[in-house]
Amino acid sequence: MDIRLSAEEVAFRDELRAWLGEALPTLGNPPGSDDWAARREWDMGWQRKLYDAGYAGINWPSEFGGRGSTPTEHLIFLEETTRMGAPYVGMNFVAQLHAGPTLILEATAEQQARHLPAMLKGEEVWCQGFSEPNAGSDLASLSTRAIRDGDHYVVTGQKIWTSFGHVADYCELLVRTDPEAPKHRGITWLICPMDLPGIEVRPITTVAGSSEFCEVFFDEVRIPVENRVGDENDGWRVAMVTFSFERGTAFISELLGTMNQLAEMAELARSIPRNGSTAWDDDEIRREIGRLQAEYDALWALTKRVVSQAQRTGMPGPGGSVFKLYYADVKKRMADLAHRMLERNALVLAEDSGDEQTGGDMVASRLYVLSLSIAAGTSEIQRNIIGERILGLPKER
Amino acid sequence: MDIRLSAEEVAFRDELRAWLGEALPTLGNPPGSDDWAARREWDMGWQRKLYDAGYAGINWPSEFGGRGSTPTEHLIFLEETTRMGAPYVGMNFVAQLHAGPTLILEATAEQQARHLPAMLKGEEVWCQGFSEPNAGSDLASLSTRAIRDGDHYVVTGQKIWTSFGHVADYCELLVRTDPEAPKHRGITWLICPMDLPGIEVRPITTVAGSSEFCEVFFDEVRIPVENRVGDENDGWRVAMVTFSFERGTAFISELLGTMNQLAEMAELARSIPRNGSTAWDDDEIRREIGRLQAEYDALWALTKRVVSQAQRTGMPGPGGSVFKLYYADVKKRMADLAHRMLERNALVLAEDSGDEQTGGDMVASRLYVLSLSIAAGTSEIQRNIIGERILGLPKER
Amino acid sequence: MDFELSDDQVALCDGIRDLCQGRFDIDTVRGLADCDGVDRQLWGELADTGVFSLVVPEEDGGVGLGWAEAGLVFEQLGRALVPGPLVGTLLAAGVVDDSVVGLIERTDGPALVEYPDVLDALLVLDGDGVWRVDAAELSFEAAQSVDPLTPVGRVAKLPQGEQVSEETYGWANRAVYLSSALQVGLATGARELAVAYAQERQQFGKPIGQFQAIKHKCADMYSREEVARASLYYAGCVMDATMGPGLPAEPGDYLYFHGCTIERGDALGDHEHRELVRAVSGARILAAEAADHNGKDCVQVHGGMGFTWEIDAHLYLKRAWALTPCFGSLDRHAERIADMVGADPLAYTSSMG
Amino acid sequence: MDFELSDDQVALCDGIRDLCQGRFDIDTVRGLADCDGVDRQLWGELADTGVFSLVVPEEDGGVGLGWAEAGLVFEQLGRALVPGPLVGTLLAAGVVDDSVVGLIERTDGPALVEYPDVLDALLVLDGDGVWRVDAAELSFEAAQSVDPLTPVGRVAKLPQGEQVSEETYGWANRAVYLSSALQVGLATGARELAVAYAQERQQFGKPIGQFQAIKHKCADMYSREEVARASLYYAGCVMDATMGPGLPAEPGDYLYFHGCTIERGDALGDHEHRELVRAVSGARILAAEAADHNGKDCVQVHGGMGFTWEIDAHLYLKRAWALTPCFGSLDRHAERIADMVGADPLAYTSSMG
Repeated sequence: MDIRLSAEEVAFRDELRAWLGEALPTLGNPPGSDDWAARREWDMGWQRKLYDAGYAGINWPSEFGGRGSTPTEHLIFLEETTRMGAPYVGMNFVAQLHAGPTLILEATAEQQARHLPAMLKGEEVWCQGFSEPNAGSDLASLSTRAIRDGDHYVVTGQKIWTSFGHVADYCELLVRTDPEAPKHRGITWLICPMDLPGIEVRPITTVAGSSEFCEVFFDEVRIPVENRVGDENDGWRVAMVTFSFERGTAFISELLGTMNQLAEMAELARSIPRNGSTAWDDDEIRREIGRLQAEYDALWALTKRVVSQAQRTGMPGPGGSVFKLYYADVKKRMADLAHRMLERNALVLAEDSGDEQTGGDMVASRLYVLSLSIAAGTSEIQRNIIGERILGLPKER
Repeated sequence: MDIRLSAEEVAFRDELRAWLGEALPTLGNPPGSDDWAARREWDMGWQRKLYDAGYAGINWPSEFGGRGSTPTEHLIFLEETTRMGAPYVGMNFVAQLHAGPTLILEATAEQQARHLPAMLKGEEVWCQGFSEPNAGSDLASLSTRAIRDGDHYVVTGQKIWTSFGHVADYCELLVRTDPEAPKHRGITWLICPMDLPGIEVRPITTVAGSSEFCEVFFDEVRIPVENRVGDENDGWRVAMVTFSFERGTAFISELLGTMNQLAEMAELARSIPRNGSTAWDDDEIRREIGRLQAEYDALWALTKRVVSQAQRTGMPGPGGSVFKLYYADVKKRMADLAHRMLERNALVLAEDSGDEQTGGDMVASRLYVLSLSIAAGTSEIQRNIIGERILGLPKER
Repeated sequence: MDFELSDDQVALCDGIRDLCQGRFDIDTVRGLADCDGVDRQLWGELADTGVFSLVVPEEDGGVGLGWAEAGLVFEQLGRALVPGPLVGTLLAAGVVDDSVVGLIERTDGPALVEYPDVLDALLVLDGDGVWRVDAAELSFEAAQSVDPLTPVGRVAKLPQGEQVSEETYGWANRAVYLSSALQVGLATGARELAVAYAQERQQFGKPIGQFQAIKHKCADMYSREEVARASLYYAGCVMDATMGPGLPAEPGDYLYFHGCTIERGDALGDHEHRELVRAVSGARILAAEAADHNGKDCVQVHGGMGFTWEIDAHLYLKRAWALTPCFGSLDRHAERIADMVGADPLAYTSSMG
Repeated sequence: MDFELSDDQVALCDGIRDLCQGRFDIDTVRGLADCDGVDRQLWGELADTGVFSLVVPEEDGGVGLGWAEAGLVFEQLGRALVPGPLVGTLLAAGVVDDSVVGLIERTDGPALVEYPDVLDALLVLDGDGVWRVDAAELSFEAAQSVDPLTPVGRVAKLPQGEQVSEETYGWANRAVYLSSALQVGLATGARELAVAYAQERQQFGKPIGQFQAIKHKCADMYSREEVARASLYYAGCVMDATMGPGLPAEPGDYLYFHGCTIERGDALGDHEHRELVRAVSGARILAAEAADHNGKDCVQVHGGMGFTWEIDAHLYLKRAWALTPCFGSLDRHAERIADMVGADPLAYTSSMG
């Protein structure tokens, strides 16, 4: 058990730091949240810079153009980029972390050659077509139909929660090819170009007023059979192999960003008037800041444990579901604390300018955190997973 | 909606206050918690005083010797007796609140004449033989067997959580007379004298170290058929009729006693040193005291609503399960607050003398509160009841 | 004692609920965002039914009911998500002639005023009483509100205005009470929406309400709501018993607020004061927390859909958040109650003869 | 970085677990209540396996391991509910010659001393260092402990004793850390007991662990435990990195305690101090809360049986309660961390090169 970095890891970190120190000042200001063309350019531009510097596909094997880093190096990469304020993976998310790894493990050489280099260079935006409105937590009950017609699958149905669907070039799409088979056995994984006729993308407005999620409607969309990855009706397994690329790093940027917010909140507490003094002098507020820091530090330690397990065994430990469940609760407490501190100023959301004095971004964050216990498996589902897979409690029938 | 007492209710209250003012000073000191003979004498003596003053069987119909009071008068009775520190119903609990009402509604005239006057005068201690170790929350799955043999039922099995079983004269006993029938349909309600051969009573030690609960073992105990109340195999219904006597008053003494504890805790907070001042000056502690008071006041208001509904319709409102569920949580928070305030003194339980300065009784209370979410229907069961019976959500299969 | 709704009170609730269902259905309510929260036509209809003149004595042209009834009505308005400066407009009835009236506490710095675009007047509470500021005198800068149906504007400094009352204690307590009533209604609306979804939404081949994780969450929502409601109704009765319908109490003991300390005067005895503070601030805390938690749970029960603008879950939550920072923070109210925790806690409960 | 247990560490854990299962089975542990918590024979066996001399350097006759390993061992002892003044005895090893050693913080008033009947000596921490008080000098009055396996006595005033160390900072942090390790073990033991019961106990025709109400409670228990464990292991690594095995740090910055303020001296840099405080006090809070909540949940999962003395659930909870008020309240630790929340929170995490 050693949390210290090895000499190689220190070298990796220092080299990365040096590069970030040079690269970041050249970026300019990020685009506004509604300017999708500019956002695409920004995200893809950063990916290209990573590619040129040798940091693209950090966790991809080198034979597929990736860097082939260890999980610890991946952790260092995320820590340092977050720490120094580098752009987030953004709309490269699906290509880098889902579709790319899946193609590496399951696609044909032609499919790989067509897409992997483009993904690494920031030339293709991918989106995910897994979720459906009527499936929800029961993902495998998806009903988007694909009927074989010669060299094509003819796809009709609806997907939801497709991030960046309106910007994407390709979709990793799960469709039902055998409605008679048990639900996990009749699914097929397709590469779907988003410019095919019959695809309609409608942005979803979230409770926070943002619109990075979309609904995607498929009306007899003809997808070539050569776009299939894996066998017909074997798509569920194909979709699941992505998880073998998981190494406990999924929430690192999120967590470290949150720790930054907490430090800002502590700063803010020292300046907000309260009870004739400042919020910092309120025992309850100050202690809650301390408790939250303790929990975030612990979650950071848990992350290092999960990453270390991935490094040792190739598979992350069971800490992933624990992390997600626990983090959602703690971050909600932080959002509540912000409201308590802000008192009447909690009426106002941040303007885009980010009025720090009033903490309006913390109010916006209170909306965002509502999604933490829902997205990518609700907290209820996480508890089932922990109860059944880790603790061995019997499944409900 | 009027929370003010009517003229009649005020008259009832004032008369009761006057009587309590005279009666209580004559009582002397209560016996030690392990002196069961003295405790019996104390509890039954108080019951006799109530009887002589016309307050016995406050919610029993007058034709059965009760006072026939309204639910509001019952509430006033509990409020005033708690407020003035009168003895709790103690080991008269089952006779007054369960067995007595059941006999009133379901027993034969002979059975009633035999027991009801004795119950009112404090001459019979009753205990309850419903729960079983293997039934738990699934009460109706009880398996204590009764086999008919001429004029007797021969009873074999085990009961648990029988309060005062080692002191009681009679037991209201549920037995299974038809093991083939659906579980609610094969149960019979018997009056079981506790001195019959084959009955063994073993006290259970609770986590708090007390022993008012017992296990009762039945080994071919012969109970006369004439002791049956209601029909054979109709005992589940008979047991349930008791609840029609329920008028939302079950937790009144408990709640009002708890409010007294909170006031004591606020007093204590003003004297406990903390951070160079007192615990009262700790924002978090003082506010939590305020919040707890708000919740207890609200639960007291809820009680008055439930009692008023009982007064109007003869049936208490759905607030009973809500009360129990909510109260268990709030009282646990109060126990946690006590530990927080006491800091290192939380290591010590109260001696019998009750060392108020160290708040040791609050530590003991922290153990007791563990039972609040378990006894008489766990919080999980209460949530099922609220979800299914009140909100109409579908039952689990 | 009869702490159940009277037949008249039940009829009143039903009437307001019908009115809301007929005139303030959810599409209409959502549409009010386009007119800054208040449509004068609809607002007039509300006024015509007597919603705002409820506690004005009949001889002065009001409905002549009590604070208990005002709470019941506001509970229904909250449940239907009706927006607008409801609290200020009710309290202003019979005091000023304006139709759409905001209410705010005076603080040293800039003020956030709700519904700034639609007000006729703003009443300002401070330690010296209540002051009417004409809407024309208000210059504000729009700010982005947490609740799309509670627009807010930032006023650099509130004008002094013209004094319309010399007491604040009663006003402040009533404002707290009415806000609490709206929040109990929000908690109810959110619970109803969640339960309906839990009954209908299927996952893993059964309605999600069959899973204990969802069923028990709904049970907790109901429990919070019922406890908060009891607390609210109790506060209404105490207000009627101590202040009387329509009668502003004389200046009274302190109510901790953000900006000012409000003194209690002589008309209210120690005992009534204690009772009122515990009841009103208690209702405030429980109602605000029930609305917040039920709003969050309603989102969670809806899963991903709960995170969309299209589903109404967030509207309950955001309204709860918009109402909570009004008339004293929950922490202040908790401190206020703590100061009333006395040597004989039951004296408080046993005197309502 | 390799934040997984090494093979040696796994073997150490297994060894201690086997020892506990063999010599400290639950019946034996319960029986120790009859000898005031410590049986000299069994205590000697623990000592012989090196449990107390773990961090004493090999050249001084110890095992020569680090604080990380000490935490792992204490976690196993907590999991098995092993009673006795474990923390004091380990920290005393190599400093005094006594076999059964208590540790306490000096306060102004009377002191509550754990295991007063069985101590050879009591070490007392104060702002000036650590002092050895011979058991013969201790006169105490027995008090009824919340934990049947942690007897306590009330000492009117602690004797001054003989100084054995001039620094307190390191001692205090290590005591906090070792107590946290015991509590992580308690959280684990309670969770294991609850899960085993949930798998076996049938209600309504199925194992109760099949109901989400129970299953999800168990999942929450596991989550708390895992997060607390990560925090503990992290603290162990930070202790080894900043203090080194067996090396008391020089006097250091303040650790808020009940009675005294402990100063930090020069040997530890700002950065190490910050790191140590956050890691140790963080582990303290998370471990104490995990042990408390898991103890309560373990009782609840057992239903009525959980409320009986016979079932072991309460023993985990009571031990958790007995350990929590030692070496600073959780509130103090939270305040201590708050003071370390800095402008660049990641500087803390990114420097362990």
